[in-house]
Amino acid sequence: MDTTELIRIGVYGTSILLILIGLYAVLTKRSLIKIIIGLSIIDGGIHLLLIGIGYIKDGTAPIFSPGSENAVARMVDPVPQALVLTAIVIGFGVTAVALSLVIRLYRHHNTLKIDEIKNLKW
Amino acid sequence: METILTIFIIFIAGATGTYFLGKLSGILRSVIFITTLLVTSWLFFTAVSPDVIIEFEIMGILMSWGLTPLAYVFAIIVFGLAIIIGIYAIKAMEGQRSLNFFFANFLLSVMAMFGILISNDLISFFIFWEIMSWSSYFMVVLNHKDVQRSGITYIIFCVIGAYAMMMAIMIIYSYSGSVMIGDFISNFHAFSLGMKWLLPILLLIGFASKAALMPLHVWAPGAYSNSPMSYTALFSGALSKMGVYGMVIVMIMIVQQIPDGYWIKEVIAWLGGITSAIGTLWAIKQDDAKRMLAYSSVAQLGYIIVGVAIGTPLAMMSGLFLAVMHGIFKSTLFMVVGAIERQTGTSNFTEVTGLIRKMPWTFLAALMSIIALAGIPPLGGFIGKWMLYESLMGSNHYLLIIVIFFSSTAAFLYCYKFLFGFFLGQEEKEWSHVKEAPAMMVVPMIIMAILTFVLGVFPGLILKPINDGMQFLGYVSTDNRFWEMSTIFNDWGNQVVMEPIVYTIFAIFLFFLIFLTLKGYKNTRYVTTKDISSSGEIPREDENLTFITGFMQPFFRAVAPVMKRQIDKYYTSFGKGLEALFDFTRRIYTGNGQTYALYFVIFVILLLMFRDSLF
Amino acid sequence: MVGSPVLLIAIPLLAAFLIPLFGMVWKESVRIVPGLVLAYLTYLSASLYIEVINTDTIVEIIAGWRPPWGINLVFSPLTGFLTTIMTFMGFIVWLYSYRFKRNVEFEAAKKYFIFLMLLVAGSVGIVITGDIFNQFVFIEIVGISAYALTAFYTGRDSAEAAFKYLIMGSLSASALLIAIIIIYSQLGTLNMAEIAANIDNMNPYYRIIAMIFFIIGIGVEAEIFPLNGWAPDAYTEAPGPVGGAFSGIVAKAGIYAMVRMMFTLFDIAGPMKILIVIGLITLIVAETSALRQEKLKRMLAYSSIGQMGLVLVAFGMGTKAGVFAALFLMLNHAITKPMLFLSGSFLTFNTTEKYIKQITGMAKKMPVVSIIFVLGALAITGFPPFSGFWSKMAFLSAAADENLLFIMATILIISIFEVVYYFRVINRLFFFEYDDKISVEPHKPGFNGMIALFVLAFIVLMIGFYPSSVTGFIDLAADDLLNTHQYIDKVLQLGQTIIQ
Amino acid sequence: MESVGYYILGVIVTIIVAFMVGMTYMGLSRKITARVQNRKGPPFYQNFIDAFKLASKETAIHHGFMHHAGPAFLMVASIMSVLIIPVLNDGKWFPNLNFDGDLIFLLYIMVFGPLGMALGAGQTGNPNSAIGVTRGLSQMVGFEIPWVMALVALMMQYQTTSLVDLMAVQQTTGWLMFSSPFAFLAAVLAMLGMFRYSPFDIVGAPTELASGPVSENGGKYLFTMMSSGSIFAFAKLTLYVDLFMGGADNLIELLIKTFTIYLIPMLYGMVSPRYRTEQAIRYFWGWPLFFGFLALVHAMVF
Amino acid sequence: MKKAIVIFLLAVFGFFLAVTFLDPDFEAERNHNGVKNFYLDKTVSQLKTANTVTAIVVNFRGFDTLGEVTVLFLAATALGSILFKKRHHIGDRTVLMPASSIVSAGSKLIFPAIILLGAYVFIHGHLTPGGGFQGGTIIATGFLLMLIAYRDFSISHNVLSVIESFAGIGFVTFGLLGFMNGGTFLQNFMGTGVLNDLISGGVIPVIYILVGFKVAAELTGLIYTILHEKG
Repeated sequence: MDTTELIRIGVYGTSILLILIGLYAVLTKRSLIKIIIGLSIIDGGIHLLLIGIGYIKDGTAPIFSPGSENAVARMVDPVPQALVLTAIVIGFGVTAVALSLVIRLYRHHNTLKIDEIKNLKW
Repeated sequence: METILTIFIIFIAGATGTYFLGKLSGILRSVIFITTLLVTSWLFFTAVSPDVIIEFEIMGILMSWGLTPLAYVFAIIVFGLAIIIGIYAIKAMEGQRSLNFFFANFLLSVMAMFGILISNDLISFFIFWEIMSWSSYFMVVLNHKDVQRSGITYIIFCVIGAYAMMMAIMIIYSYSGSVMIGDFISNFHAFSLGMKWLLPILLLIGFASKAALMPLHVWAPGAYSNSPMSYTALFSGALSKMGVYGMVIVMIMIVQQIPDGYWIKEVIAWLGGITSAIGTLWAIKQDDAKRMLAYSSVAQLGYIIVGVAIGTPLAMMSGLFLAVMHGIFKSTLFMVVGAIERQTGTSNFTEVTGLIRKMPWTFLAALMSIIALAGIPPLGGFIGKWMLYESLMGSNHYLLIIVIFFSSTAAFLYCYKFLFGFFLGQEEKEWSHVKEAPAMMVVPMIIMAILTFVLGVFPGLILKPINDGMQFLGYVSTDNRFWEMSTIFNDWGNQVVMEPIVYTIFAIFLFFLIFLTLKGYKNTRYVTTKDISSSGEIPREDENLTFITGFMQPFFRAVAPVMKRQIDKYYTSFGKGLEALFDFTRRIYTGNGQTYALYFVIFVILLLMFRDSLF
Repeated sequence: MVGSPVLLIAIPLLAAFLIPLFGMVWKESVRIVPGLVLAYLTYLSASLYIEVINTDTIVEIIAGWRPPWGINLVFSPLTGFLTTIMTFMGFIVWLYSYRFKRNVEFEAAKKYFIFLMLLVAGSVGIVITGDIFNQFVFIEIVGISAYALTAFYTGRDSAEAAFKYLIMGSLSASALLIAIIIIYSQLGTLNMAEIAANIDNMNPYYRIIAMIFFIIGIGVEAEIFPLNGWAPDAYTEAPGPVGGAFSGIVAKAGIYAMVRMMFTLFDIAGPMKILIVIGLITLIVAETSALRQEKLKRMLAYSSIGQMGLVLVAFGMGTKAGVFAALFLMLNHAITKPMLFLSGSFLTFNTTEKYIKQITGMAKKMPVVSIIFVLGALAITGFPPFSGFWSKMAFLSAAADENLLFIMATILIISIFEVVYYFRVINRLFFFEYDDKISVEPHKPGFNGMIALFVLAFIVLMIGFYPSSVTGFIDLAADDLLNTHQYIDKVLQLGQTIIQ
Repeated sequence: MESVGYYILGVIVTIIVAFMVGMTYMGLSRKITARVQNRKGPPFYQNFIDAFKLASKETAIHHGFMHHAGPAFLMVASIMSVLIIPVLNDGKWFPNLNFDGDLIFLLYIMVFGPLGMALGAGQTGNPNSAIGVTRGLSQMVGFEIPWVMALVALMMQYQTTSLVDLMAVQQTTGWLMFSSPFAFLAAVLAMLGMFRYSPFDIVGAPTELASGPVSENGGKYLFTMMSSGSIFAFAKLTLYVDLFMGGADNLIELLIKTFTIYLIPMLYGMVSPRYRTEQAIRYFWGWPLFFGFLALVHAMVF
Repeated sequence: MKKAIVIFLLAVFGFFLAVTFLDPDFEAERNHNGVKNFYLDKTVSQLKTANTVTAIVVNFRGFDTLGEVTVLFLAATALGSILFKKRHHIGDRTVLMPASSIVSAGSKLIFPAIILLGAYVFIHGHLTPGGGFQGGTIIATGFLLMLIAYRDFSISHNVLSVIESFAGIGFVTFGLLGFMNGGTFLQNFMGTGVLNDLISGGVIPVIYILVGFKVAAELTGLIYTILHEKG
């Protein structure tokens, strides 16, 4: 098992772990804030995963500096990086909305416990 | 333009006009309403010929409209009843709610029935069938009475039937690529054996639901009794016949082609017999005239279905003849109830009595119709009953005939209850103010009563079109063995000749009536019903001697075991159970966002685990 | 060339950025501009659609890079059909809300219309884009607009509904991203046509995993069964017209995304068990849940979910007839359900709870709105001669072609429940006496709202009486969806010709 | 049927014979019953005297049209049945309407009368009348079933619904009483109800109620009813004879056979206490029904 | 109990994820020859943009970025809408405790530097790592710092709104200009210049600067809105 493999498993493994941790928080924590944190952790894990698939052995950043025009072969895939940028921003937007909703919910229900906020059901 | 299209356009225009212009003035509404009915009927009877066929395409499906001789029989019922009931309705509905809607919807119903009859393909048949369903539904709930129960029951059975039919139609379409009734019939042999059984059964469920056949009859009492009587007359008289019409086609053309399809006929016939028996028993028990007539309709349709299902030429004829007769006398009876309800404000036997002298013409109509209903000669009902019995004997239905006979004998009980409850018995002071219904209502009823008589003497008037219709379907040979203008024959060649019989009956009746009247004419006088020898005591004026509560109690003590089981209750508890179940299952949506997230994860895992079988 | 499909996205975005500026100058503009934009979108979409039908599919490339590399938009008979419906429904919802939102403050109104416009734009984007990541972005645009619209009313439980929606939405977004990651890592491309062309080279295991994550990712918007817990809440708490927009626009976009994924991306031929199973379960659970609802909008929401299930089943049959039926169902549902939501919203205008019992006897007070509601109910339950009948017929006919008798029977039985709960409402509306104690105060419907309702009613009747007016379009759309190779060729070959 | 005049003559003669015979039998029954009960009893012509008395009495009151016309209805039924039923074999008597109506018609025309009378009784407003009517109708449902079963068995076995044909059949096969015994049994048991003698006399309930449906009737009304009843009795008896005992070739034979049949309900009544209505119905739906079934099975098998 | 179930479910889910991503096949079958090389190639040869990621974000996948910007815009608007109150008055800040003087003095010092850094990052987006989003975020942190440090620090909502709108309009307008000039939306219609020059890459830096403004304004607005929210 060479280093590439290790890095790969490390990156993927970490991201999977993050996804699971985030899901755990979403599924078990009662506080709305913690659930949002959980969602953010899931997002983080997925972003890591996304970055991870762009990795190549001994890669460099996909930025051309003068004289590095021939380094194309060693450059990592820039697409996941662009995608992750978008994904992060979107995740940020969603989190902001979620937090504002939490504020509204707290204003309305005076609690942050998700199982006490179920006026709408069935 | 094609006459059929013209008729549709007039109907739609009439309905629209009735609804919108009716807001301006009531007279205008009535005029438009009646004009529409008259013009369409006139067009129909004069200008529609069976040869003209309109074909067009919708969504790639070829459809066609045209009148068949069989449909002509039913069209006679529809248009005839529509005009007479329409005239009646104008006065009868006076002062009731949503009149514009009522009359517009009435026209829509008639149009839908006409549409059913001229449909040569199953899709347009179904479309008109559904239009009929919802327009009649709105009539059922129009009175704002018992809406959520009887209305919903009605619509449930409507859609059960309609969907069964729809399923069959779609299977037919996808298997044979055509929805023409004719094509279906001629291609039927190409279906697989399973389909050969499934399709007729589905279609029959559809038709039986409208014809109120036994397990599907529970909607009828509520629906019939809750719609305005002016509509119920059409509902029971014409609308339910559409189910019969469908059954006739299926029975004649389809079931014949099924290997061992005999059993379908037997089962339907028996269901019809049981329907008539149960309907009769429940009719006797009712204290409300509307419900009684509703159950009675169920029972009468049972006879008709028996006739149709037995399916020998004579039986089919009897079924169709009974259908016509039932259309006439049951509509009259519903009109009578409508008149009584309008004049007295109630339709309950236990409340109103002794109207015979207040409403003599209404009584006459009721009497004639009841005699026809009971099948007593010389009125038209007898002809149908006679043919039915003869055909049952001719086709070796030993037990079924007994069931039919039982219910038609038991029918005397409610027939008598109807007449006695409303018209006879003590003339209480409470009802002394009651007047005869307006002429606009009485005349249609009397016309109908006369019709029952005419058809009793000259059944050939209506047997001719029936015969034509059946000949068109290739069902009877051209020699009319079963009927002449005033004579009917059975399978064995025995006959009943109506004309001399009727003359004799009238001679005897008149002779004795004159005898009774003339003998001591001067001294005989009318005394009130209080002036009786009630076991030697003279009752006081305010003493209520009316006997109507628990009217047929001894009879019910005898048949108690049969009455204990009520199919409505099973349906009700089934429905309640279903709703409770669904009330439970919808708790899946707990309202907790976290639970939904959990579902999310579980769903992912399930998909991942069963990916091989699902993809 | 009347315009370009890209304008369908660009114009509303531009307008969205412009509206705050206009609002500073002329307050009324925040109401009018979105309307103009939506009207223009409808016009643009319709004219493009006609052009597409008459000539050929338009593949619009963006930033000048040919499809495997750049993002492209595909305006085909299928997508054009859906965009036209969506933009039109967007316009109708705007028309309805134009005065409806008069009684809320300027700031709120401004945001409402921005969200509405972007909801439409995002849905259109989901439909016309040819790139999966781009689709993801549009799904998020739709998502955030939808959360915001759901939480629009303060002082109700709307935030709760929006929060549930948000949880499900972000989880699904995560799943969608995972699917995109798998696809990209295996095929090295994000372009749908390219993916479709190369899908056979993909390891079947990853293919299935990617597909599962796709289904889950899109399933929340498409309201499939275990993922639709948010839907009834959101429909109930969102403003009335928004419920219509959700069912008429968003759900359609979700279904489209799922179907495009199944049919084109993963190129599955023949019946798709997964869609049939999911669709049936969705249908059954939703329709049975609707049976005992006490709130009008919640009932409509469940009904809407159920219809989505039906559409999925129809798509799942995978045949031409099935797709035809599904698209027809979508069309009808897109028109009828907003009609119900809008008229229902008028009926229950003066109440926040929207209990069904509160509309008891309202027909006397608001006859026209009530009649339109009934028209919608009859249409959605498939009574002829209204539009729903033909689509239901097309569905059953398609099922019968495939010999799916069990499914036919199930769906018809479920339809009985549908009829029951709709008719209970109709009964309450028309055949009960108005009761001051329980019924709400009637509201005088605005002129614009009535026009919107009349237009919808007219369409329902038009399709009902003359279905051939739309079936031709649907037929073309169905062909388009089924012809995967054509899709791939159109997109990729166009790419060959224009190389920058 | 050569001419209308011949036809009318036949009708009149038939009616008169039926009236006389019926009256006599009813008188005899009263006498015999009395003798069995160890009373002297009225003379057999007592009924004629009663009828004469009633006919000559002035009737002062009626309760309306239906009440007035009720007896006429009753008369129609009786006379029509007597006209339909062939009195003697081979049309030796006037054929009347023998060929115009068949058994089913007969069954229905026979209930025409009771219904008409029930209507008349109903209009009197006397609750006892109505009670009697309901009992009568209920009981009718009881006995009609075995009765119809018997008839159906016969009709289906011999493939005819015509009485004349059934009589012709008996010329060759012998009395149906023996060849179709179950039908006969069922029919006879049903006949007990049809004659409304004890134990099935709760309809009239002569001792407690003021004679049921006929209460409120007197004079000409009661006279008409009584004559109708006697004609009807004759018709029914002739029907039994025609159906089961091969008909009669001449009047004497007819009288003997009918009287024999008549003895059955009469004697059965003498030894039985009265049934309540539901008991009566249950009675008819017991053994008679069973025999009816056997008759049907018999008809099915042979 | 619930936790146990959840852990079990997550274990199963994790297992599947692990089987998917940690499988050597996943790596082995990865496609390295997709769009990557084309992008790298064209970035240098045609767009003359040093930072390939920027080129992708702004040009190749510029449509995504437009959507992304819209999402941010939506989020900001949504925040305003969700936290909207009937009587909307700005003023009371929820952070009641005044910051220490070190913080307030220090922030005054650092604030311009932060703004400058942010501006630098987005201006050089096409040359160095970073870009509009990153730069905008940095600027927003500067405002966050000021808001924390000074209780009475206030920004005009209208100004933010105008900046935000203009930036967004600019983005779309540039896209449309490309549409009008070159035939496709967001087309790089300006001269691209020389690789690694500050003024190079055509519209890419312009758009990215607009994005930077927009992100800065929106994030600041978001922070500002939430800070003024009474819990």
